[in-house]
Amino acid sequence: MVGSPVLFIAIPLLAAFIIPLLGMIWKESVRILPGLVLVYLLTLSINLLGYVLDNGPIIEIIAGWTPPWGINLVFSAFSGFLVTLMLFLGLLVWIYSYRFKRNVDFEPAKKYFILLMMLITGSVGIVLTGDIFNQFVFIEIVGISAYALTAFYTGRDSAEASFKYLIMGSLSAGFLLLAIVILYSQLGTLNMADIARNIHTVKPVYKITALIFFIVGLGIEAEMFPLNGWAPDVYSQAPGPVGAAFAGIVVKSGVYAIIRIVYTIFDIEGAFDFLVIIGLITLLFAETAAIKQIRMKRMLAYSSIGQMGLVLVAFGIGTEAGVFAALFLMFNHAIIKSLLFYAGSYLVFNSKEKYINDVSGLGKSMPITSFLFALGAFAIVGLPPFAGFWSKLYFLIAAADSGMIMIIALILIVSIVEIVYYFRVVNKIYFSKKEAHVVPQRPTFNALFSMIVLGLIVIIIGFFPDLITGILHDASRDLMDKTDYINNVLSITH
Amino acid sequence: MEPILYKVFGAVVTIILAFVVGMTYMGLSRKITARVQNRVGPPVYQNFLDALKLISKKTAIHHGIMQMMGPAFFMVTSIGSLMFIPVLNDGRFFSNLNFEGDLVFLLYLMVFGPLGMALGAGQTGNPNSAIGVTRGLSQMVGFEIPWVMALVALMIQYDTTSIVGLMEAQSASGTWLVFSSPFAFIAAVLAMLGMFRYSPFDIVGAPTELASGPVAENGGKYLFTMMSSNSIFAFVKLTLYVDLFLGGADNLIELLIKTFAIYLIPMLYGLVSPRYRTEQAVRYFWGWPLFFGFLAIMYAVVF
Amino acid sequence: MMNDKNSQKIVDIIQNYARLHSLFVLAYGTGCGAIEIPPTMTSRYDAERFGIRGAATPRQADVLLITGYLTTKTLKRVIRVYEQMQDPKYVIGFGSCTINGGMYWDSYNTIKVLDKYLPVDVYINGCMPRPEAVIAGFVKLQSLIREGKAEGAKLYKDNLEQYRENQKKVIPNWVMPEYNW
Amino acid sequence: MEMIHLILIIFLGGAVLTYFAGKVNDILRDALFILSILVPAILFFTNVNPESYIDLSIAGFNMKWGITHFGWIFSLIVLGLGVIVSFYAVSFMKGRDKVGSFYFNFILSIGAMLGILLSQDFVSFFIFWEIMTWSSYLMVVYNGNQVQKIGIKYFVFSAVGAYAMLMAIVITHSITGSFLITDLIAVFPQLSNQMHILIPILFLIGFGVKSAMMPLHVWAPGAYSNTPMAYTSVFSGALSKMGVYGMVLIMITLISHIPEGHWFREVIAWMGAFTAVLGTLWAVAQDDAKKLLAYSSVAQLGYIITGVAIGTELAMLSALFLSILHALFKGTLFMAVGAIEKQTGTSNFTEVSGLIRKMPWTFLASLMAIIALAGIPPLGGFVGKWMLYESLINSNHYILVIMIFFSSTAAFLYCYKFLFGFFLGQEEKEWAHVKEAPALMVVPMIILAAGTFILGAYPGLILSPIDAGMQAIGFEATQGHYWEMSVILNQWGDQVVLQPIVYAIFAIFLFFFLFLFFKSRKNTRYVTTKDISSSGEVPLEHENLTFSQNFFQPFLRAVEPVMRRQIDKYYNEFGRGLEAIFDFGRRIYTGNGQTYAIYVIIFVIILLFFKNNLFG
Repeated sequence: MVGSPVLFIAIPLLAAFIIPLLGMIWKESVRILPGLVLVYLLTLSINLLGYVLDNGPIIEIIAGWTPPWGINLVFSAFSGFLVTLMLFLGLLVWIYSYRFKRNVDFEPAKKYFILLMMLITGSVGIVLTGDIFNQFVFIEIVGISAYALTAFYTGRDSAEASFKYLIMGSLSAGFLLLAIVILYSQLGTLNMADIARNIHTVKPVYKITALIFFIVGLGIEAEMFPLNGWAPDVYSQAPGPVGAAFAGIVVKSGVYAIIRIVYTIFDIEGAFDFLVIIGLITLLFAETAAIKQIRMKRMLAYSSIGQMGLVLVAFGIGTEAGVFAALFLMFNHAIIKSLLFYAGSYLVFNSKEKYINDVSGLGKSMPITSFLFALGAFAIVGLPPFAGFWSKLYFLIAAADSGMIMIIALILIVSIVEIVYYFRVVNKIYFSKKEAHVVPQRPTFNALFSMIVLGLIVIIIGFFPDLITGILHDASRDLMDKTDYINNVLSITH
Repeated sequence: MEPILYKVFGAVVTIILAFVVGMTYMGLSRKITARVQNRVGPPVYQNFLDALKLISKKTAIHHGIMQMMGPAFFMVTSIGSLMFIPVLNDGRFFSNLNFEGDLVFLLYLMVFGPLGMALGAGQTGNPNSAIGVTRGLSQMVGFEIPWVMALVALMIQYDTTSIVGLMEAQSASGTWLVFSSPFAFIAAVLAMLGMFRYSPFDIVGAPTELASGPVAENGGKYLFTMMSSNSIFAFVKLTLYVDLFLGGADNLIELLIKTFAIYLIPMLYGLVSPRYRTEQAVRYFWGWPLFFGFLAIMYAVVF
Repeated sequence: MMNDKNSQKIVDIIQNYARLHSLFVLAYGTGCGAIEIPPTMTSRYDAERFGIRGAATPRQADVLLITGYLTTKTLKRVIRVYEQMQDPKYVIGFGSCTINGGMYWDSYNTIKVLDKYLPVDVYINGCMPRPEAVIAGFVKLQSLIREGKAEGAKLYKDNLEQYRENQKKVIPNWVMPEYNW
Repeated sequence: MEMIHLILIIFLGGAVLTYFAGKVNDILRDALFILSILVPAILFFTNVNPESYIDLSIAGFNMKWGITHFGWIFSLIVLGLGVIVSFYAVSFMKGRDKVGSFYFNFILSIGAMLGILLSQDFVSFFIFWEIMTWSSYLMVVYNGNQVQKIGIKYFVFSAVGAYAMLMAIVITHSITGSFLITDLIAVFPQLSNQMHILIPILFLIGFGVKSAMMPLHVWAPGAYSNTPMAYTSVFSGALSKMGVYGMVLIMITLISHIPEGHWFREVIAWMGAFTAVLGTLWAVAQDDAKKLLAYSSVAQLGYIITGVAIGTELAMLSALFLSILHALFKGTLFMAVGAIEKQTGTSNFTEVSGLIRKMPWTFLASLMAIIALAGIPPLGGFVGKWMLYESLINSNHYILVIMIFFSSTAAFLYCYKFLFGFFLGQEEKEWAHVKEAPALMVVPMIILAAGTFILGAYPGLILSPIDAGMQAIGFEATQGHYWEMSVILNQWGDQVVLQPIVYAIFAIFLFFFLFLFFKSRKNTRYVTTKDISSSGEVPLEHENLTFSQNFFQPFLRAVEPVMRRQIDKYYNEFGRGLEAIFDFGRRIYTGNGQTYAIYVIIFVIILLFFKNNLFG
């Protein structure tokens, strides 16, 4: 065993505190340190993942109390995969925002990287922890750092967006706490595995109420309709990389939490159908709203909401194929949406209102960025031979196998809407006349690098999906059998 | 080798016959028109004189190669379609080049003529020609439909698309198709009115309005070619009608009588009619003729 | 064989026979005389007996019928039409005006003597000449053709310069393609 | 390394290389472009033999690649047309911008089409289908700003079709558990009735869009007329045939379990006929050559669809024959328009006229293609039409015969309009400078046109492979079997029978042409088109006497009641309705924090209220 899951939480948290201290000594270290941390964690998580795939999940106990009393971290194929994905995206975010502009002064950079570290800490923690209260804490960490990051560009709009986010976040916290309280009052334990073992003893009334509170609380993080009002403003106001981080990291952790709750902890069949329904509604409203947007980032935000809805539907299918498709969708969404955010935020970099029209005719002046954006657009609407196609295909097959033909039809219709608004942008980029007042902003080298990496992944996965499918299969299998999870956690002693 | 020569010889004779008969009919029509208008009218052989005069014109002009191709195309149509039509029922002598006539083939071959002439007319660059051409083609689209419906009705009724087959069917049943499928005959005859371009459907070459339309730029040899192929074409159409509806002809006399009987219909109808505008003509063909065509098909399907 | 005299003569006889019996008249009413053409053609006098019929365009016509006076303006068109006609072609001067100006003898804008501008084969005098006269004129033309004397076109070709000279005298702005026969 | 892999890789790599070679050197780029289409074509026809398959597995999907005898016919169209047009394209694109992307998409779409033909399973079929779609989409929007709407329209329609197909595919997979086409065909008879209808309809939508079937055709005119002509000839010639291919492959093999004259076939056949009629009428109404040809393509595809839908041996034979022929002559015509546009700068009949003496070879090619299009014997078009009629009459579709015949007669109108508008009529002064197109553009046209002629004289050349292909998908041998109704067709396969007719016709034509040519040759003068009998007037240089404004006005007046209704309008209405709905969706996000908070509360209340219905 190469390392312990604790490090995933400990190190970035530590880094977050060290950054300002080091900043006093050597300013540049503020930028470099997070990178080192993320690289280390990424390698570590990859190693652990390899280990886990061979021989079972790793259960780490904190402070010596064995479950169900103590807090424990679970690094299984499922959570491990998500952690690796998050860390990878975090690394890209770091590379991208190493120098977001030619010259950023010291103070904002410091704040930025501290918050970023905390964000990653919280998200990873949400995924890894096996204790719901602990999870609640991590969600709070994420929330706080996210509010701050949203308001990073200290301006009226960003403050407003951040405030909205704050309101919603605190609502979600309240509901989560309620849910946890209910469960604790019924079962007297906070350990997920323990709860899962005894959940059948709880009276349905409490059970369902708790579930509802959980769903509402986490749904706000996971951009579930109608709880996702904060998302568009936040995405459009936060800096580009932060938007990517939200789409790739925070939302993923929220979805993970919901899935963990629904799949592992509770034993309510109706929850799955509920996921399908709510996912569809989210998808519909998000896409229909996206097609009417005139601002770049808002459009991307709505589209990412829609993708999340799709993921929820996929999870709601409830079969292993469904979970597999859902994970694949999450992976693709993380990669492609980050790519779109990166490229898009450079396309509208210098336009004040961030209108879509301002990207007109930039294909000439910034060819690589435009190409990458087009690539992302093609991939996310699921055109072969790009990554997005496979996940969509798997999803449809999974849905068809469980006989949801109408739902398939609905989703396909919606994805036509998606095609329309993405292709509008691509057309504008390549085939429209350039707006006079827009000055193209050449991306910095590191930003370009991270974008190109993402683009390569999109293409490579498109041609060789086998690279990713194996691990996805393991992860989905791992999520599916909850008894195994329970036994693993509860059987642990030291 | 002998049969080929025999066939070719037969073909040549057929062409000559068609030419002579067609010319004579044209002359007769002029004569009859004159008599109806209480005139003496030109001699019956007048058209031959005209043809001879036209061909013995000393000089000629051309606007380009297509002007020469156009009349040739028209001639191909006339003679080619003549080749596919059995002139006499069991005619050993007037055997033609083809093996058995096929109606669909004939339909297409027959509409090629106007297109060829249209190309020829287009090359001359005379706007009147082009206008006349558009009118002619539009009218053609008009009358082709009832004509085809009639033929389809026949095809259905006798389950063959070959003229010879139809003729055999008539000789077998002993009754002419006029009587056994009257609606088809009506539709076909109404279509024929348009096919012969006599009034009321002669707006194509309205002499004073369009200066004789498509042929405006063609004199001398061109006019001769068109005239003769026109007369051959007239013979072809008449023979086709006779073959289809009047049970063909066993000998020349019968052929002449029957063809002339058919020929009288458009001619006399033309004598007493004013002129239609193009869209009126097209609408006319898509009125009653179409109705009769449908009737014919119904009839054919039922019986 | 073509240069064999007798056969050539025979051919000519046949062709002339055809020509004289089918005269396509260009229905081009230049003057008041045009009013006399319809009665000539229609039932009463029925010129079609003689194979005379109207032709719509000069390309098809054999006979150019100058019906009455010619203003200088019209002359230009008439010349154009005549040059577009194809050999053999004939011109019939119709009415006194074509002979000597007739009642327009002192008009400033009608040409007096048609023969100076176009080679006239047959004159029909009278103002107006009645249809019988017209038909008589045609018969005269036919007899000329039969004898092979109706050589107007040849005349025109041979001394084109002189004709052109006369024409250009009365037609100031001369824009016309060359007559290249 | 399998040969098929190699071919597809050459296509892909060639596309990319050509694109980047454009940055280096133009000659190199052109050479690469031609090679990366020519080489795979040669490899394909030499080394790939039908009915030999290779299996591969990607992402847990078992795929099967290989060409059937039936697909081979279409590969003939795709690669043959692709190669010939590629030469044309090099000369056509000379001196334009975005040549690199043009070549890229060109190669890619050709490769994708071949891939479609090669793929024997639905996954790879769909993948190649989508690649073909978006590469052609990039061609449609090649001309940039003003065609965005058209491009979006095209892509949306294609996407609707593609997703319908995808839905059918996944449903099939959920039933059969496999993606192989053969498996579907094998399993199909045992399916439930509702599947019997649902799956074919979904596939029909998918393929109907590409083959511009009646309600789904609205994208076609705009798309065809706005792509660069060099590609349009492939677009209309080959790419639309992919729809036909799919239709034949899926529909007929599926429906062959449904008896002939089943309502489903009838519906498709009628759709095809209506497509033909309306397409023709609209083509007559056009004043722009590209639009005219686009509509005429729609109409021609209508014939083919009808033939496919009738589905008797003869009908299929005629449909396939027509597909190949349509590829030939429509390719020629689009190329001719391209040439004219390149030389004169416009493709509008009302502007350009009298080019026959300037561009004689283009005229010759167009003339032959037009004669083939109009279906006049002895050129190829007639053979296909003839067989179509025979099959329609055989299978008692009498009204369809009338409709098809009507549209093919009305086709004469636009055929003539095409020839007259460009080549005939007055020779205007402003076009005096026009020269014949470069040889690299003319030769391909002539080759294709000659192809139509050869197919007319020797249809057996192509009919026998088609026959083999049809036997491969389970039809009886058609050689001379079905044609006793028309005796000339008896020994259709061999060339001896048709020849006398062809020869006779040409002998007659030649005789009279020479007669007119040499009769009194000395005294036959050439006169310009200004020297016409216009009542004695002498038209001056600047006076334009060409008759080209509202050319077929009387005819259009006659058919006006039909033309008044356009399907586009309904689609637009539908679109506007959707927009309204979307707007409502947008309004939900008021951007107001309190509202969002209220949403949350309401949501919770609703959930708590309905909890038993939702989770109980």
